[in-house]
Amino acid sequence: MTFSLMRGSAIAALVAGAGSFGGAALAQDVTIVLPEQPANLEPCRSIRSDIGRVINMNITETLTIIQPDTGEVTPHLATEWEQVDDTTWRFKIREGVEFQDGAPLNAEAVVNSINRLMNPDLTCDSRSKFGDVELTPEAVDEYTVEIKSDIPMPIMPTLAGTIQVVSPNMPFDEEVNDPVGTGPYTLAEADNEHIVLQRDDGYWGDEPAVETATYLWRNESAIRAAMVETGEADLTPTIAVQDATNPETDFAYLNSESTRMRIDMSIPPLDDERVRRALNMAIDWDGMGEALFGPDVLRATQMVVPGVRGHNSDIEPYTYDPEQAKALIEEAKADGVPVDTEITLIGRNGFFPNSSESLEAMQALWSEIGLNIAIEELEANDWVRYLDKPFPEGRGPTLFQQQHDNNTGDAGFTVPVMYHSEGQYSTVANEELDQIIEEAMAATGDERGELFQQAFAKVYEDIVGDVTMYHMIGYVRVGDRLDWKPDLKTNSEIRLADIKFN
Amino acid sequence: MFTYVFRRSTQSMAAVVALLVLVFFLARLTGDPAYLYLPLDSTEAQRQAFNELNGFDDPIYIQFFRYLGDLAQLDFGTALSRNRPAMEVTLEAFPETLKLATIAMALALFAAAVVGSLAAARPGGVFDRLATTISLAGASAPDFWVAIVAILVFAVSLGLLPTSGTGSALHWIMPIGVLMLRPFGLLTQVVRGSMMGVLSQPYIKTARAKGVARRRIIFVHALRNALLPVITVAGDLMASLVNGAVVVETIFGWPGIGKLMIDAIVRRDFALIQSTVLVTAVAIFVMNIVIDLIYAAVDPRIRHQQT
Amino acid sequence: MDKAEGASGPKPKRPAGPLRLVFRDPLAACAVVFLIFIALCALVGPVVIGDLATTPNFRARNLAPFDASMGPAYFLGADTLGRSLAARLVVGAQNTLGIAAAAVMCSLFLGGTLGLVAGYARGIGSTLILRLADVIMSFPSLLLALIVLYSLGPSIPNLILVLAITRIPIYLRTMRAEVLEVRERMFVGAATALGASHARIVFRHIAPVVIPTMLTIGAIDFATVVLAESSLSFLGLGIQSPEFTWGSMVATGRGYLSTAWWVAFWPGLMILLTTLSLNILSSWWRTYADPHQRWRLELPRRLRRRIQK
Amino acid sequence: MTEKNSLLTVENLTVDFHSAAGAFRAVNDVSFHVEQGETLVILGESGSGKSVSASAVMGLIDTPPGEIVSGRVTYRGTDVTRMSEERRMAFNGSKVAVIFQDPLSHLNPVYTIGWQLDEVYEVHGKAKGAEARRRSIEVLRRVGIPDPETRVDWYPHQFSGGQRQRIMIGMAIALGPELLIADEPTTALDVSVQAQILDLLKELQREEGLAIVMITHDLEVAANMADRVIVMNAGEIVEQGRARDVFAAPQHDYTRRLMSALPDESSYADHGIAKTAEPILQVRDLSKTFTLSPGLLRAPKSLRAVDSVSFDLRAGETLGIVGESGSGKSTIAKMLLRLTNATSGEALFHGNDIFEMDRAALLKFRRRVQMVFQDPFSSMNPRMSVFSIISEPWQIHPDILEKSRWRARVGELLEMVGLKPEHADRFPHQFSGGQRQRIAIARALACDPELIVCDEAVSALDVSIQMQIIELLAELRDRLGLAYIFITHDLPIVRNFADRILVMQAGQVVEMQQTEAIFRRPEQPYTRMLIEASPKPKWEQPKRIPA
Repeated sequence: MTFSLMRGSAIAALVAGAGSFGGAALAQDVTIVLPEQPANLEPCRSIRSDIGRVINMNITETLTIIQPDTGEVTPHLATEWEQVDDTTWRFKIREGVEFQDGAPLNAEAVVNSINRLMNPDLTCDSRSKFGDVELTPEAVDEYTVEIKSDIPMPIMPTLAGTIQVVSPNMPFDEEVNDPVGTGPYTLAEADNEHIVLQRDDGYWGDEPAVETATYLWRNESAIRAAMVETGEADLTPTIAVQDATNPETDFAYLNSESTRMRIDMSIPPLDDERVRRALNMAIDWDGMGEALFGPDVLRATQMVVPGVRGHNSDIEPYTYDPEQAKALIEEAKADGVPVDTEITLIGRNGFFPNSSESLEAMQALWSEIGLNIAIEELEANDWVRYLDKPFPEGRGPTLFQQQHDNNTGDAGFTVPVMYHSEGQYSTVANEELDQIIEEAMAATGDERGELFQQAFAKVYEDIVGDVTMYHMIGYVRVGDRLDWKPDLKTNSEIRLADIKFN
Repeated sequence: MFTYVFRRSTQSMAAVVALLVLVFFLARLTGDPAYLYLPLDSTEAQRQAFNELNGFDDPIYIQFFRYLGDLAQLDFGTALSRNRPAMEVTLEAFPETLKLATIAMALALFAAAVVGSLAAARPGGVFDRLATTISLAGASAPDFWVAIVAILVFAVSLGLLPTSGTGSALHWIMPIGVLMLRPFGLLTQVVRGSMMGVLSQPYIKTARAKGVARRRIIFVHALRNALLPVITVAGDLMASLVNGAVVVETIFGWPGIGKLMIDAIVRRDFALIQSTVLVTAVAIFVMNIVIDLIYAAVDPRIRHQQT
Repeated sequence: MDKAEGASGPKPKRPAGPLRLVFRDPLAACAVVFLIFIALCALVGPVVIGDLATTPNFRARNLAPFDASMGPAYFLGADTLGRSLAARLVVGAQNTLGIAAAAVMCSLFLGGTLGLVAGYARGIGSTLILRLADVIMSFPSLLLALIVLYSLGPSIPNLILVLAITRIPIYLRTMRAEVLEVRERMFVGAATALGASHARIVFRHIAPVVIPTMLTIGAIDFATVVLAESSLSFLGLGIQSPEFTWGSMVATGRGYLSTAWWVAFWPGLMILLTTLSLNILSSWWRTYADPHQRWRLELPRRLRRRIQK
Repeated sequence: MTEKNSLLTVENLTVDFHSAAGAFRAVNDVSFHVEQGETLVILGESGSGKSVSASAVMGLIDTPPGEIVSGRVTYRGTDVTRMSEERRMAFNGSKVAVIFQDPLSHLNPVYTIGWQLDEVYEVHGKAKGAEARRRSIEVLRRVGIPDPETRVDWYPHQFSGGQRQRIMIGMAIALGPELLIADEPTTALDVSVQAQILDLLKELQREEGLAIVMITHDLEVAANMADRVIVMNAGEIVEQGRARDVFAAPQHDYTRRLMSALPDESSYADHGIAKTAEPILQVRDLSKTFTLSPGLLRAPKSLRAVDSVSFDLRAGETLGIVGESGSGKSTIAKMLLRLTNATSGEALFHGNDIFEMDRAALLKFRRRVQMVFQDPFSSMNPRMSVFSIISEPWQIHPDILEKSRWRARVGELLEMVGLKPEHADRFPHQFSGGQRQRIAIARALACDPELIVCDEAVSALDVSIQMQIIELLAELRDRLGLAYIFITHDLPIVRNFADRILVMQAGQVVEMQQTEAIFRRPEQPYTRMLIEASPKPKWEQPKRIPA
């Protein structure tokens, strides 16, 4: 039908270039420039940001939506839900919705989507959100699905926000590059240069303003910024802080990433609490943050951003006090703590903008309080060896740079894995803390939030298990044609439906 | 002629196979791909499942024999990161690089031949000084630096050219310009040096004694002789362009094989690494043979060689 | 007896040595002076101002050049962490030049030796070595860099290893070609006729003749290696923090080209000037080494002009 | 001295070459004139400035950088040194043409000779395309290239040396110039070919009324061609006049010295070698077949370079091996020294087959047999001092001499070959050609050999120096009792030196006789041709009896 016509015009727009090259783009078209080429377009991998930014909520949608500002879960393809028992949740599916290929959205389709996600023959990234939990979905009736899990899943509605519901006609045992969902846009074309999404007229919800969206990708932030500036693109979801120079077009947003230096608490001198405290106090957090990550960066005291359930806004950050820090080190030294041992900062090359600079700055500042600091920047796969348990044998005392993204709205995706003695990334082993975490994981609602808050406070104030750095800020550049603002989820999805024209 | 090409091809085939073996084993020294394919918070069981599914848990020699078996059936494997056959992805990207590299090389060669020859005509003259300094400066600057500055100047400040991407003819200008800087600089020097040598050859004296005008001596008599060493260097540079346009491709968003290869390497997409290496290696070997043939075409002595 | 044999060339008064000649050519003279300056920086710089190059000073963040407010150390401006760019350039010179020099020497030695063997031995060994060169040439240097970075870890010697391996084929092939030519020269035959062993012929007769050519290539290649190292940094596979080179300074500073151009500009300029100087010198050397062209350097400029009309 | 109506007049020409060492006067105040249709020979040895003065006429002085300091060169009254570039280009080739020594390097290797000939017509606007090609073929036929229709599409390297020189001549006469400058046109050629080229030049001169300026170092060639002779030395004219007068009664010392360098035609070597002395070397059926490696576009072929050669050499005897290029004479030398392997046959040195020797035996053998190579410029490692060059045999064979005596012995050897002990610390490039050949001989003598093989050892040297070297070799032979195998293309040169002569052609032995017998009673026509091919003076030519 009009597909080929649309494709034609999309190509024409591309050939002609945008902005000053070949006249203005069609009024309802947008061009989005991404930092990297989406490796593929498989919906069950869409928690990866390269994929998710294109397809999430545009091509495929989810049962629930997690509100970025409050962490509240709201209905989407599911209209309501309830917990039947500890391990069973029941979702009511929206009626009258069709997939883009005409298949009806019903309980069977949702069951199929969940089973496809869990299919061991696929290597779905998004499965990681569920850990090793077994899900057994079942269609109770045409529009009702029951999801059973082998262990209690108090945050099932939140998790449902990560499951992309796909058409039952999509291959079950094979990964695809042409996703079909219920979203407002269909995939018009995809090649090595660009991806084009086309508005789907049969969409069940309100018709969005954008008709076609063309995705391009450029690795260099400066070039993405330049493309929006010259009008070749309308929007880029991420530019470096130094490129965000125009307050008219450039907006900062908390991108849900938090950074820290994980302290290897089992190895001297890092087993000494005074040393760990000194580490936290020796850094000029404000100076470094502004210099490297921009004036909008937030000092972090815990590894989840405000708005996430479990975030504790009462924790007071350590103040920059090099003298006090030095004194603590002296004191530890007097007690026989081997503070002269070389401590290695483990970084990962190209981790996030200015990650190496931050290591270099911290190295300098920590050296000033009398510690012996070295830096080792590793290749991604090498760095991973330090991330997970078991940690490499024979390592010295290390401070491990880590960036953590929790955009699900619940601290349950952060605390156990980072601070429980069994946690995959955890260097903390504290029985009291373990207890709090276990209780929190089984709890729901406010109680769950309070328990996580307790846990964060304990880690930060009593145990001093890490050197939390910042809640990171992303910058977007939005061309003046568009009316669009970024939010916490911009890192993982760009809803075309939210884009309006000026 | 045929036997020659055949002999060279067989030797090159052996080298390609050796290269593939090397790449196969060395690439697998770079750690567990599951960590890079799956999210960092995936569980150990999920990683294991991934490795089992893709055969990465088998002993490496079994993986290798499986790879050889597949190769024999012209199955180059699936590019895991792309969900597509590796060779298909590679062959989509390769022509983009080849086009870019060929045009850049052709222009560089042409410009170098003209500038180098004119510089050699009056060594030490103003034109020579200028040409040498400029061409060498071009060859001496980091290419990504030049590329970004060029974008900032020509696309952003002046608005003359599109920043990046493909499409209209204008999109080609900056990538080609940046890509040809280094070959142009080096080749100009080679042409100049070679030309100076040729211009002091006795047959140039003959041409002058015959009454041939200076310009014709340079561009007709001398240039063809001077081109021989240039072709060798140009061949090596072309190989490095085919293999190494990655910086330009990355910056200008050019969907070429260099960018594909670095992505594959960073993601440990083994099948894709192997197919990109295979394609570029074959291209380089074919080019080497072509260069030998060009040599023979330019120099009859090689055509009739008997030592 | 000395001149009795008639063949009367120009009575050679002692010809000016290369060092004197180089200073007659203003461009080459600048190149030499610059390179000496850089080498001095690399040798003594880190000792003198090493601290300035590594200590962050947030007050001077992205300080523009020629701003006197922070003192003379900051006359070239400062980077994102407020470190003096001038100091970093001086300290970076050591790594930059050290890495390039070491890589060139390694590949010169390895490639040269292999080329010597391939050229002298011929036969199957020679073919194998040549095909090995082909393999190295088509082995993606990025993959090599990644393999080394992953399996051997980030360190300067490993980076040198990567750069050296990728450059081996150049030396190998040139060396082989040279040796093939030199071994046919009569003095090699003369030495064989005296009963000289292979080792003697290779090391005493062939090597000294071909080594100058190799050194010339090495000088040009030095520039290539500096640039290759910088490209690796751009792709994240080069030198790893906290170590830095001019190349990695450009690579990290490139993000600031539109806002704080100086962060990437100065190191880029240093790379450009250094490689340019080397290229100019090697081009000068080619002229010097060519007996047909050397006069261009030897004659006073006034005379040269007159002759060329 | 200058005649008003001369074709070409050179007046007080002075040319400087510039180098770092300062200006070097290559031509000093030289004046001469050329008349229509005559042959003027400029005679001189290398470095005498003879080529430079001719190049000045064509405006071809360039490298090393030369400058006409003063003087005038007028062609039919026009000063050609002050011509504009355009007029110069119109003048060159059409009025005055030139041919050079070594035609291979003077022809552009990457274009066919047809292309290069056509160009002469085209750049002068005389003919184009097919017409130019027709004329090119005509001119090739004129200079005696067989089958010119086909060969016009060949490349220079596909012709023999003589044919190339014919092509050069053809190119030079294509536009019918009035003056032909021939710069050593026959120097690199075999004697038989040399005679043909000279005949061709004379024939053309007769038919076209060409004036020829012939530049040569070869007295016989000069005598053969010249109407008038100019003798140059060190940039100056030392003598000039009618050829016959100059040759018959040279006035200047230098000319006399040159003349005396000609081998004496009346005497023969005779230093009383007992014909019964034990042969030290017996060569039997020595053969060498080269397999030509296939070219890019060709199948492999094989070439029999040496074909069943046998001879004996006695102690203290000098054997001359004479042949033209490609006769296989040098290959014999290389095989005898095991520098290349023989395909078949044997060579017994004191009864031991050289080709069967193991490492140790070979090492011993190489002490007793030494070689002196043709080109003294390339047979010595340019990076070794004279001391290291001469003492190298002692490093290789450590038992010859203990290290403490090396320096003294190097001094002795240098004196023995006519150099000075203090030369030991210099490098080869600091010596002239003749001096270098002396160093090479000193190196050969360093291991007290029994036999020295000289492969074209004097061919690259000026005539006067050739004789000096041969005298040195003869003297050493008498003092040290050496045997020589002396390989040369120049038969007359061994007349006074060799005991026996072996003549080779195309890999085979044509004739082997005592020297006197060869010259007096050559048995083979080829030998006779070699002897008689040496050009005869012009004034004797009518008397010459055709063979």
